[in-house]
Amino acid sequence: ADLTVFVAASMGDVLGEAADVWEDKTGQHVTIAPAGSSVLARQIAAGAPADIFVSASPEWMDWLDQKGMIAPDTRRDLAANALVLIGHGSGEAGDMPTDIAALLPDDTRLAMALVDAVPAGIYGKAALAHLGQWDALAPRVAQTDNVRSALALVALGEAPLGIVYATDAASDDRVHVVAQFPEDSHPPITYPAAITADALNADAARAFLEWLASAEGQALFARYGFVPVTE
Amino acid sequence: MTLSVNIKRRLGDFALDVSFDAPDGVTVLFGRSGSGKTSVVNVVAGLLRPDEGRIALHDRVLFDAGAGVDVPVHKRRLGYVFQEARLFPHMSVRDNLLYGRKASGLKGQGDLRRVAQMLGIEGLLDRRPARLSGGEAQRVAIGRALLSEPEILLMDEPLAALDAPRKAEILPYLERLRAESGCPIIYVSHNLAEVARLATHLVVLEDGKVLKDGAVSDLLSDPSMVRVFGVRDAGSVLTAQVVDHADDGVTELKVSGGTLWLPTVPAEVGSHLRVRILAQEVLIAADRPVGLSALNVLPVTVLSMKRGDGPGVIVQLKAGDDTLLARVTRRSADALGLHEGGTCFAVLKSVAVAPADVGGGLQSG
Amino acid sequence: MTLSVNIKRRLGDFALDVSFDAPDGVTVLFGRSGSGKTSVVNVVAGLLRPDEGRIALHDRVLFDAGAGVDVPVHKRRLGYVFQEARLFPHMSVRDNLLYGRKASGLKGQGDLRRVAQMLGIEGLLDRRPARLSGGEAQRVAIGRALLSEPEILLMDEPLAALDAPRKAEILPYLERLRAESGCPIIYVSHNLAEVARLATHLVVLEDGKVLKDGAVSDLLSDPSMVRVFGVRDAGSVLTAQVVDHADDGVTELKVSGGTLWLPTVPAEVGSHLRVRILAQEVLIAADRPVGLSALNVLPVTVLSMKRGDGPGVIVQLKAGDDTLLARVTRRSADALGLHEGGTCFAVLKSVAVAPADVGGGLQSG
Amino acid sequence: MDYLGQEAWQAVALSLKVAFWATVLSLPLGIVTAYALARGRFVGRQILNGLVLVPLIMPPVVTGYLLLLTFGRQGPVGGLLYDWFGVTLAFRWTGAALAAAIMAFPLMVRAIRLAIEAVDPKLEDAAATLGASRLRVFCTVTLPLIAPGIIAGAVMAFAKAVGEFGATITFVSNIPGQTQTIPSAIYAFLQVPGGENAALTLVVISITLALGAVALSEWLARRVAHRISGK
Amino acid sequence: MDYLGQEAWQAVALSLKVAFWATVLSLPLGIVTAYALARGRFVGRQILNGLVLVPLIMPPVVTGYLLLLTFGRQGPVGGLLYDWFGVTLAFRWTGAALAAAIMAFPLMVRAIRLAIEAVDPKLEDAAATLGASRLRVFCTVTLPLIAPGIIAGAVMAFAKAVGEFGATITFVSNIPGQTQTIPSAIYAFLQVPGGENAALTLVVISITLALGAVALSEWLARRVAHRISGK
Ligand SMILES: Nc1ncnc2c1ncn2[C@@H]1O[C@H](COP(=O)(O)OP(=O)(O)OP(=O)(O)O)[C@@H](O)[C@H]1O
Ligand SMILES: Nc1ncnc2c1ncn2[C@@H]1O[C@H](COP(=O)(O)OP(=O)(O)OP(=O)(O)O)[C@@H](O)[C@H]1O
Ligand code: MOO
Ligand SMILES: [Mg+2]
Ligand SMILES: [Mg+2]
Repeated sequence: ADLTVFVAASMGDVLGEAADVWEDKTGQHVTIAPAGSSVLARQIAAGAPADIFVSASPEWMDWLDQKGMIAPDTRRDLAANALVLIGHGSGEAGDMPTDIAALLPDDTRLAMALVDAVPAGIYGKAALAHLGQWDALAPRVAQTDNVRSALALVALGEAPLGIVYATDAASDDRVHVVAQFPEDSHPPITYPAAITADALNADAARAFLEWLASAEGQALFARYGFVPVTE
Repeated sequence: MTLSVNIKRRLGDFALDVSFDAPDGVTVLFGRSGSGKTSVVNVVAGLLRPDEGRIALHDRVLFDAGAGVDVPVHKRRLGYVFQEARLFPHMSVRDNLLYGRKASGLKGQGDLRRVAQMLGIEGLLDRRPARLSGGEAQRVAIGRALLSEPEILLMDEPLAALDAPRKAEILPYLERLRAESGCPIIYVSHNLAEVARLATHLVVLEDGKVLKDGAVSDLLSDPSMVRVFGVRDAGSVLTAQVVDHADDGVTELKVSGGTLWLPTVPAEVGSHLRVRILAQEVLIAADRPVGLSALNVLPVTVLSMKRGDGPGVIVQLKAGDDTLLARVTRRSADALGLHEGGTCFAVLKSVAVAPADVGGGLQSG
Repeated sequence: MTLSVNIKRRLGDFALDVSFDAPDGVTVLFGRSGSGKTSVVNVVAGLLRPDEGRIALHDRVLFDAGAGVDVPVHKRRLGYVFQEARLFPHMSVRDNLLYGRKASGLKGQGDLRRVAQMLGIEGLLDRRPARLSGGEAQRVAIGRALLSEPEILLMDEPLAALDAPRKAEILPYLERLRAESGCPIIYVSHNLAEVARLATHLVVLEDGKVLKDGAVSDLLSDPSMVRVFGVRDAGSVLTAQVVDHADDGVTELKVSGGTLWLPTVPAEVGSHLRVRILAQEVLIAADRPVGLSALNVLPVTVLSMKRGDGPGVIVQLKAGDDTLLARVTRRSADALGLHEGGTCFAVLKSVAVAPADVGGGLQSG
Repeated sequence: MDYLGQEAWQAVALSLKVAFWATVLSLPLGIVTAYALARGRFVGRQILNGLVLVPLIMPPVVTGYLLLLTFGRQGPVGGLLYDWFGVTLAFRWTGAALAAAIMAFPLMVRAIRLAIEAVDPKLEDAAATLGASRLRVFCTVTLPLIAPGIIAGAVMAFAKAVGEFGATITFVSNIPGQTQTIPSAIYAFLQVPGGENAALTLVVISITLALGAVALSEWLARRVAHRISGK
Repeated sequence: MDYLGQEAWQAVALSLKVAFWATVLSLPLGIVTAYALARGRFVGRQILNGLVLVPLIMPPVVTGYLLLLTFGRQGPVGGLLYDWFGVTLAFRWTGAALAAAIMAFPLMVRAIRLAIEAVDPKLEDAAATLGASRLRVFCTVTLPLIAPGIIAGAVMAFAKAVGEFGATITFVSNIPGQTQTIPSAIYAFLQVPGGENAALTLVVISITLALGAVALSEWLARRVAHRISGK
């Protein structure tokens, strides 16, 4: 039978290509259903016909795990990402500014995903706090419902600066990376995947996950800008 | 079948409090604008709920506040010609006409063709109401009510918007209906020619109350009602029998007080008719006149004389068993030496009893 | 100020093609239901656009297809009483009445009190239209049009829904209006008593065309028009002058053919009046009659005799300069030996010229 | 438009199907509700009135969650539906239709209600005097007279159903070929780098579709109005 | 409800402000548009008709994005507004009101249009014969007669404005106290595990608010209808 993969929207395209490759390889059809991690998690809790869940943050995977909706011992990180400060237009990457607020002209804002709700925002807030800049920047943040909207604000020039994933920054040439946040400034940005407890096709799911974690799979993630994970 | 109405209802400052019986045939509601005619009709139809009282058609109770009976409008089996046409704008004239038949589960088109012809709307059957003239719409509304074959027919000034020739075409149909259907017809009208011709029973409303009700012939020849009907329209209604149709186009009629000659009346010899004689069309002569273009002279006795507001005198005359009203000036009354109990002659031009006033035979009342 | 109408317009199968002049005073549009009366009025109002033609009020062109002139409705300065009341449901009666004044920038309430009183709606001023009776609504609509002080007044069967006493109260007001305003009034009516009383000019429509138009007195005494007006309503209109008010409540009037005595007429000595004499209220006598309750006898000459459909004969009589119509049976005509050119006497009951038929003085026509 | 790919075209077809059935199936209930609100005199009328508006007031995502909680396989209604009839709504196109119908319901009801309130009760009275029962009066007089309002309501509902996103993706997820409607597909394209063009194309397609429906309905409404006025 | 915190209450106050102004300010344009669509005979009527419906059809996020492109500081209109009047919409509550107004516009226009179409032109003709210009006829006859439709349209718009989320957050982001409306707050709560209770409380509050508005409007509408019918 077909495999259905519920995947965090930001990973939709990588997994879309992976599914095509996998089908060519094995004849196994894989359906990719992208949406927000919170939505997907709740749907799986409500009995959604997903075989695999790929989350954009560990929290929702934990949440499902606590509910017993994850097949034991199937959870693994598929990829990692880096967090970057971006600016409108072109420019050179450099060191992380020590006073980002000073780089924001009056009456302009720093675009981020929701800082208490959406993973990219949560990581960004943690990183800024780690750098001791959060208090100064908090009143200057424009929060968006997802990280792509934050990217759009910077791309359009509505916000001069923003915080997004490295994968996002690479995708839009209207923005440039100002600096990458140090890896230790925020919790590791990983994309955990697992087979659901109700998976109809657990064996095929397991094989697909294995392949995604293999060198071939990881090379694909790398091509989309993700950081491969090595276990 | 008699319709008994006995109800009360408040409408703002206006209080309706009426009680009357409408026997078979046509009961006319008469009264000034705002006297409550439409309200009474709406109460009978079930569109206006009385505060108290009872309405019954023979033994079928339509409304009884005490017993908690209130038959819904669509089960009252009535036909209602509203004061405004109220046609269904989205249906053709034909569908408007047949609506009641379909709604009451009647088969076929009934009298559609005959009714349409009588109303002069055969050519309009496929038209929408928005494209009708005022009078055409009103005629369709009449047809719509007639074709539903109701047990009570309610007509609120149905002919007010129509011209005289059209009225003259519709009235005989209504007369036939009255004669054939045996259903009570409640008919609102300001037009005394219509009243005299159609009504068997008359209910005069004033300010929400019944001022007087009774048989048309009694009320119209009641001198005290002249105030209500107006001097110009006061008159009496007599029952006459057709005796003969003469060659020169004159019909001989017998009334209790003598013989009348009228321009040919389309009725069989032996049949009974109603004729209306307006007070102002009656002349009084001391002696039987000669050399006058009036064929009808009846010997009469003066019953009473009543002075009106103006210079006129309403003279009530007895002609056989019937009562005639005549209106003359005081000057004439004096010149002729009229006095109660005196005898004289009532002169009426034969043509003064116009065809439009010759109604079908009286069934009752 | 004369209103000239000369237009064509198609409405489905119906073709309107009329041309007439309406002088100062009242021009009545007369015709059967569906003959195009409302359409003509709508064209004058600007609510129905003619396909071709021209409409002008004196030198003010309202519409001219050729010149591309089409004055918008609200600039035509007219008052229109519609066949249905069309009151504004969200305004009180008072606001309805004053709407036209506000819209045309007129100051104050104008004749509000007088008009409301005349129409018997003083007590309804704070009511909403939904709570009015049919006749009450129509009266408010009349008031609304009158109070806007229009330059042309269009009235489509304004009195059809009203009772006779109410009509009798409104008609004198309209007469005064006609006398005072000097604006053309276009008046649709089926009621010949109204026509005779109000109209100076008459336009008879048949199937969208003008069958005949002219002065009322000419048309009503034209034997060939009896077919149109109906036998019962045919008659002539005479101009009379008040000579004296006698003590016993009789007014003496001079007409060209002699003297008439009428129940007191509320008009000053010396003023001119219009009186209507129905054909069927005229008796013909070979010799001057005696001992009869009819005060009015005029010596006349027979102008023409016209047989109708029935057994009646329409006799056209010359009384002085005026023409009278009389309707007698063939039998009577023969008995009296009537022939063209012969002389005889026209007898009319004084009361036959009813108060409702006595109109204000003629201005013109 | 090859770059749209098969999945996008599936989304277009699915959106049409979903919007059509959402509109058609909710119409009878919409008419009944509108009639009850316009003419009914029952306790709870105000409550019903408010209830109908709720989907308009709540963020669509919340509506979607409530649907998931109620009609999901684990939900009270969804469970019964499955046990008794074997019907599943969650994660099916039928569920998408349900979500769209609920979101569109307030619009439909209000349009129809306004039309009903504009019908002159005197005409209904006239029909009753001719022997027509309340139901017959409704079917033969009220219904034809409110046809323009029904058409207007249906168009609003259809347009809304084509555009509905939040409730749909939350209730039935975003499974290509099964529950991925045009808006979900647009969302998926917008979440991944470089998807803007495809998203834009889909936006244009959905506007075209809905405008087609609007034009059709206007034409229908004109014909109906024409028939009613007889002009 | 202490756990809601000050920010949530700010969101409630802001939502009311945004919905109120969105409704009030768009009403005149809504009436004019509805009148043009109902009675106008101009080329482009069909196009205007479709245009008005567009916000209903497009996913809200797309509408928000287009607003950003147009009314952002860098956008053609937004730039002019800023240069000429010093007005900024992006990241301001005024922008939220604009987004809400645009999303609610189709509902408002349709309700008012239906009401206008139900007005008997014969009454307008009657007013014209009494000397009233077209504008005066509209103000004194049409407008009072469509008052119930206007109220209905305003309520729909208000309810929609209270619930609008996608376009708002995309256009003006989520800045607590400035642009964070109730739906944004609800969304944020729903994104994190365990946020359901807070979200639910806000849902209840927003429904209560909107139903209050509905009740008020129904009462108003009844009074108006009462005045019109004079019953
Ligand atoms: N829109 C239309 N399409 C087709 N025929 C029409 C239209 N409007 C009116 N008519 C027809 O035109 C004729 C004249 O109508 P009009 O309303 O002017 O008559 P009327 O003389 O006022 O009649 P009534 O006394 O009955 O009011 C009628 O036969 C009517 O059926
Ligand atoms: N809803 C209402 N509230 C207050 N008064 C009302 C209401 N409906 C009718 N009336 C009043 O009741 C009286 C009777 O009205 P009705 O319509 O029965 O009169 P009518 O005799 O039919 O008059 P017309 O000949 O003018 O049609 C009128 O004075 C009218 O103003
Ligand atoms: O990829 Mo996410 O869960 O939409 O941030
Ligand atoms: Mg009445
Ligand atoms: Mg007419």
